[in-house]
Amino acid sequence: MAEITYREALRRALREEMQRDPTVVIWGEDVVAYAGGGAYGVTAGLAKEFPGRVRDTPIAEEAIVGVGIGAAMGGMRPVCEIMTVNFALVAWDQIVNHAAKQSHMFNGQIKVPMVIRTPNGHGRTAATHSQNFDAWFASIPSLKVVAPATPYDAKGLLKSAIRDDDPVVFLEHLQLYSTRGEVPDEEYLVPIGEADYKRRGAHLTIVTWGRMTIESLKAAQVLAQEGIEVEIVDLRTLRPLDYALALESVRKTHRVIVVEEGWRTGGLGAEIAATLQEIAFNELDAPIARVAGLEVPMPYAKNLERATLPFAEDVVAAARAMMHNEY
Amino acid sequence: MAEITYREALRRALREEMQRDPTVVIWGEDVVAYAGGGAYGVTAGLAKEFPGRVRDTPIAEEAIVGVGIGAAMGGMRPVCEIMTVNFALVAWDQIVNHAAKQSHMFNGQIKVPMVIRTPNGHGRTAATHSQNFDAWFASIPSLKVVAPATPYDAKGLLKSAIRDDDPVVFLEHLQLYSTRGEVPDEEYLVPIGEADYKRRGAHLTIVTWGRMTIESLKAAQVLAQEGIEVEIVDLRTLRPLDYALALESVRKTHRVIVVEEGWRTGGLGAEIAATLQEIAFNELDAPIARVAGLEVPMPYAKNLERATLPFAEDVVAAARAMMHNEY
Amino acid sequence: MDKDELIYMYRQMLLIRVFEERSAEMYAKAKIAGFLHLYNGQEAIAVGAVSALNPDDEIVVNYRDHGWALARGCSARAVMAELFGRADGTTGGRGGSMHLVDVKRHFWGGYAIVGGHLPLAVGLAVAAQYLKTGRVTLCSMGDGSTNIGTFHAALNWAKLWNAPIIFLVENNQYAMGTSYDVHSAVPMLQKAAGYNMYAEEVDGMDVMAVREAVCRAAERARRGEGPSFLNAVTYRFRGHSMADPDVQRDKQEIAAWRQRDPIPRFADEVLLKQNLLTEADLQAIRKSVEEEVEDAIAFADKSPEPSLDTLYDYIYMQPVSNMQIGGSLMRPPKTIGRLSATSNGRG
Amino acid sequence: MDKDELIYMYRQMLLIRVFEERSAEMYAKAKIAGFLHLYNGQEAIAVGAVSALNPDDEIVVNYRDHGWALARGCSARAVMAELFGRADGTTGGRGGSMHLVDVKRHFWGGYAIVGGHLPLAVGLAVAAQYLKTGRVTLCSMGDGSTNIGTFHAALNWAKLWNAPIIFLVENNQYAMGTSYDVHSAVPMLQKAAGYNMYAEEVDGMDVMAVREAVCRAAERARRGEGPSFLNAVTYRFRGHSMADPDVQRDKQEIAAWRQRDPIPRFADEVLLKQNLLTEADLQAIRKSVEEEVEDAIAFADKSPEPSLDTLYDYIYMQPVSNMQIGGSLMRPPKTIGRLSATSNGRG
Ligand SMILES: Cc1ncc(C[n+]2csc(CCOP(=O)(O)OP(=O)(O)O)c2C)c(N)n1
Ligand SMILES: Cc1ncc(C[n+]2csc(CCOP(=O)(O)OP(=O)(O)O)c2C)c(N)n1
Ligand SMILES: [Mg+2]
Ligand SMILES: [Mg+2]
Repeated sequence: MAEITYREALRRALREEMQRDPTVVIWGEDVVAYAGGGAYGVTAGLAKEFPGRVRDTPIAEEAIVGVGIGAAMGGMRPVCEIMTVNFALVAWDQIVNHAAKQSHMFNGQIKVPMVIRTPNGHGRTAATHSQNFDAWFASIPSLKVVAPATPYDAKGLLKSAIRDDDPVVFLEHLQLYSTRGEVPDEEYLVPIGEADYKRRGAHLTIVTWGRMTIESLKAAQVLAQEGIEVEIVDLRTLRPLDYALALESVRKTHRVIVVEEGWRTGGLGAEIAATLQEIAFNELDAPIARVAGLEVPMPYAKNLERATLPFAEDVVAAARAMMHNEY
Repeated sequence: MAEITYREALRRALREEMQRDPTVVIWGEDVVAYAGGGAYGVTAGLAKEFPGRVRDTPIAEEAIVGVGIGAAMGGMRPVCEIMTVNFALVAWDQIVNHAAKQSHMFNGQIKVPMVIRTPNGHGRTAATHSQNFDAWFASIPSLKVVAPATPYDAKGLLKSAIRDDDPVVFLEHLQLYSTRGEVPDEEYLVPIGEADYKRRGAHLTIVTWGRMTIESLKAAQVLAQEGIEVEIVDLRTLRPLDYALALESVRKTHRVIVVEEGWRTGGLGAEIAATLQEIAFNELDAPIARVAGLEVPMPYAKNLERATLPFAEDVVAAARAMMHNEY
Repeated sequence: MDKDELIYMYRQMLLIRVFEERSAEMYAKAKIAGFLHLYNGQEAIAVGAVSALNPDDEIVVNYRDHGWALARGCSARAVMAELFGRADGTTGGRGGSMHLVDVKRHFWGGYAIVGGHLPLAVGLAVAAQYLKTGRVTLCSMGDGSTNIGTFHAALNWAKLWNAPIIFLVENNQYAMGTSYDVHSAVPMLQKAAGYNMYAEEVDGMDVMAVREAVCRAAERARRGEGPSFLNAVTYRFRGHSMADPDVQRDKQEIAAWRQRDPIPRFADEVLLKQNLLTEADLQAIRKSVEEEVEDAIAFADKSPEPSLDTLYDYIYMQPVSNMQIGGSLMRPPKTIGRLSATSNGRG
Repeated sequence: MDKDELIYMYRQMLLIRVFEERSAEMYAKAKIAGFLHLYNGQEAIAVGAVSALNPDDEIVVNYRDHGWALARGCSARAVMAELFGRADGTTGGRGGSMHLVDVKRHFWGGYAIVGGHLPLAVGLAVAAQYLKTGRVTLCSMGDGSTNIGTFHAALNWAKLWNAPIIFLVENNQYAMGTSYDVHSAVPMLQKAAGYNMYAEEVDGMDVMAVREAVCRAAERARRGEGPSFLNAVTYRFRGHSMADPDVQRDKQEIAAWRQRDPIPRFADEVLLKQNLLTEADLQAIRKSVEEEVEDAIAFADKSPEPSLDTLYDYIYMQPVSNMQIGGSLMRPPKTIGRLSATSNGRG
């Protein structure tokens, strides 16, 4: 078992699935040309290895997604890369009204086995380039949405996504690409729709996903030194949401914080909090708290960006407040 | 004080504001030509009354919104009509990355005093034409979002929206256009950002907006006969959300149902439930319940459509369940 | 051309016409609801185009799709049952009038977001190219649909990748109430120039002309010469949809176009002129068509509503094991309140 | 033309060049973060275009906007402070490199969603038309931005409404690593044909040629002759942004284009040739430019970070009274946990 980066894990998943199935192709802006393969290097080398199957497209996200849908209808398994999630808004109608409508509206006659890979993330790139739409994706019926936090999950989920017969939005993260983790040499899949404990603990449940899983793990270390043992439920799949682990954990800890990167109002944290309080009302010793991004278009300035985004320190503060009954 | 339709109330607001301010214009698909003015008749007659100020546009929602933004930057107050909210997805990038970014990102140098009018609604129009994105709009920082339920609110809010210096998404409703209500002859405004009690009652708080306000009022009549007195908080503005009335009411009734038309997962009901349980945890005698649409692309068939959408009967059932502690 | 094929084409056009007239009546009777965009006047386009294509060529169209479904061979029964929203419809009543489909017949459906289906059609064409199926994709659209962004993104892509596709504009000169000159900056054919795409204008009221133009375009595509753009000039004889009072268009303009009705014209200029049929034969065809539509209505009326139990079918083609947990995603219709996984009453 | 104006244009181009080279150094020193798209090689376009316009004509550009801001007269101090993310920047550090703006100077900003600013520019032009201000709008974009939907929607609309606008393509032949022939189906000028739009190709390495072409287009617009499309052929001397290793482009190609550097070319072919300046004058200009940029860096370095208290300023231009209720929308930075309006402890 080797330690590899999240980026490399994704690339291996792509390579293995392309070897396995000749209908798998990769289309997107600069997936071939730029800096050896992909704005963030995920597809590096694949164009050479699979001639004709990795193609640079025009900048036209509506067509990257739309042509992908059509090709999937026609028997291919396209993996379409949207350079960052911000540009998915250009393709929003194609995602909501087309990718996600086909199978149900046409009563099972059409399937759309495509993957839309796109990274969340930020990094001093300002308001239009530092957004998080996880909650919007996760609210669209008939879509599957995954957001792996570790190289292991990234590889296993991307392989599952490519083999899946439904459209899968695959949310990566700029800040995770270079993180490292153990990934088996032998083949494995991580099933879509299953949450995962990333840490066990008795005092407090954190429900989270993506980058905030990593931040929550950091927070848990700090909290452990203060005697607060946090349990971390990494959702991994955002639609359909797997509440089983979260419920199990809540019944044990009776306290929940939902941690997410995006804007608080209308975030997926709201959905999780609303559902957990409804199902497990009598289990709760405290209101469910949320840690989330502040609700501004992201500023470029270092201090303002930092103030806007949630980090481990915010999780620590929220956990302390909750354990000390300061809710 | 005359009884007029919601449609007529909107038209009067448009007419009055166009008379008042020559920079107010109306642009949209078929706002002039179709059936005398507008796919749903809201702009009927205005093109004749205000020559050159009401214009039919190409079918290109990205440009209807984008050109509107630019014109607003340049000193006009365009009221842009998107024929139904479903087509707003074509303009999604313009709404999220442009309309809503200008004032903050450019540090107050640019303002965008535009209104995007668009109806929610359904009526056997199937999956791509029967959607509700209230929660998405309401989660966008720097946008104002209103959704009036009555002719009175429709007129007063539209006038406020047109005079507002920020981009306002104005959510109308196909099923409300022909409903009637009292509207004063003299001028008035309804301020953006203020919720309204549409009914007072001691047993149960319903937080809702738009068409579901009307359904909730119907439900309240039925419930009153069973001795259940419902208090109805009509949010009217969806961003920024005014929680004052809801909190006041919860402190009185200790029970809350959030009622909305759209998909449950990621609905605005989730945000409201999550926030209320956080703020008023110890006030609640029952978990906050949600009545919402079922999570499928809307089917055309009458029975399936009916089964998917929430109506008064669903509110009644939820209220009964809550009052009889069947949560 | 084969006599039987010509007669078949005539019959198909007439079937569409009669089907649409009867659909309008059914709408008035509230058997059909929602939108209903009739194809009257444009029959020559669908019938001519389909007759030019192979049965396994791909077809993608917009919401004005009854004519296309019938031309492609879907039964009047299945189409009418769909308009009625019944279990025996082409999507079991889910899609309704705007979303007819028959993938077995390579008819990939009607789409209702203007311009939204164009990239999908390019994708189907690219798949045919990649998978070397030899199939051509035909994508029809209205004149009003040529101004939206996806039109540009799709046509540029198709030309760039040399996709085997035919973009067929059913140019009835109006987008709802908005006339061509109010929505478009240039003559239709000039739009193709922006993509250096092979383009032809064709009389959309002449079924043989449409057939021939589509034949030429399909051959080009099959020879690897890439996409084509056809501007079929036509007119719809009725309003945009059944909701349209049609007050905008000039009455004389409508009357003038009705003179060019593609159905009697084909009968006169081809079938009768070449003595392929007699007036009596035409009467017999009309009678059989009327019977077919009558039967379709009776069939649709008897077809059951879809079962509520099917509501969540095909939400996913590949279901996920624990979708019910949390209860949110697949709540049974009209069941509210108590969730399956509730608390153990600790409070 | 006035000698001083020619010298000013030269100085502006050089200012941009030196500013960009020094910005690159500041990026390497981590004084600047995020994306940084340099303008090296394209200076003749911004400087030529701005010199052709009135001070109150509207300008809208993409993220490669340093050159435009400087050409339009924004101070190097304000621009550098913005790149540093400081309070004295053009947006007080909020927008950063991609979103420079100066509305007083009718510079409406840099935009970072490819093609997204085109409809906005059309709207500004339509407003000028409606309000009869006589202003022309100039909208620049990259070659790669001509394939996205908004390009089409905007150009069709501009032509249809006869808007006083100039679409200026800064055709540096690459979109990030993707070359023109891989992203576009036709030669650039042919794209204008799809809108029947007046179009010209211009040498983007020749500041006078750009100036003249923009003059002609602006005059057309002012005469009410509507939109124009200019294809300014150019090249960027560096990678797409500071993150780009620039491995894709051919080294010889880069070297060949560097031979056509617009700045020495303008010095040689105009200023020196016409004896408007001596080599010594040129040296003096360079020195003054270097000092100006040095000063800008010192200024930016001293400028404070924006105050955290300003985080929510201009969220709304017209604030709403009760935004704080519920506490969700305007939480103070880094304050989590207890909300202002909590329970009364009944439980
Ligand atoms: C993106 C989008 N915007 C608006 C509509 C509403 N709409 C439906 S059909 C139509 C007119 C389309 O005209 P055209 O393309 O000429 O087709 P025709 O109906 O004439 O066949 C409009 C505006 C829509 N369905 N999708
Ligand atoms: C809608 C959208 N898609 C993708 C991107 C990422 N992106 C930023 S610049 C760029 C290339 C643009 O090339 P071009 O228009 O030629 O301008 P240039 O950078 O060459 O000046 C891309 C793909 C984006 N910003 N917006
Ligand atoms: Mg039309
Ligand atoms: Mg370029």
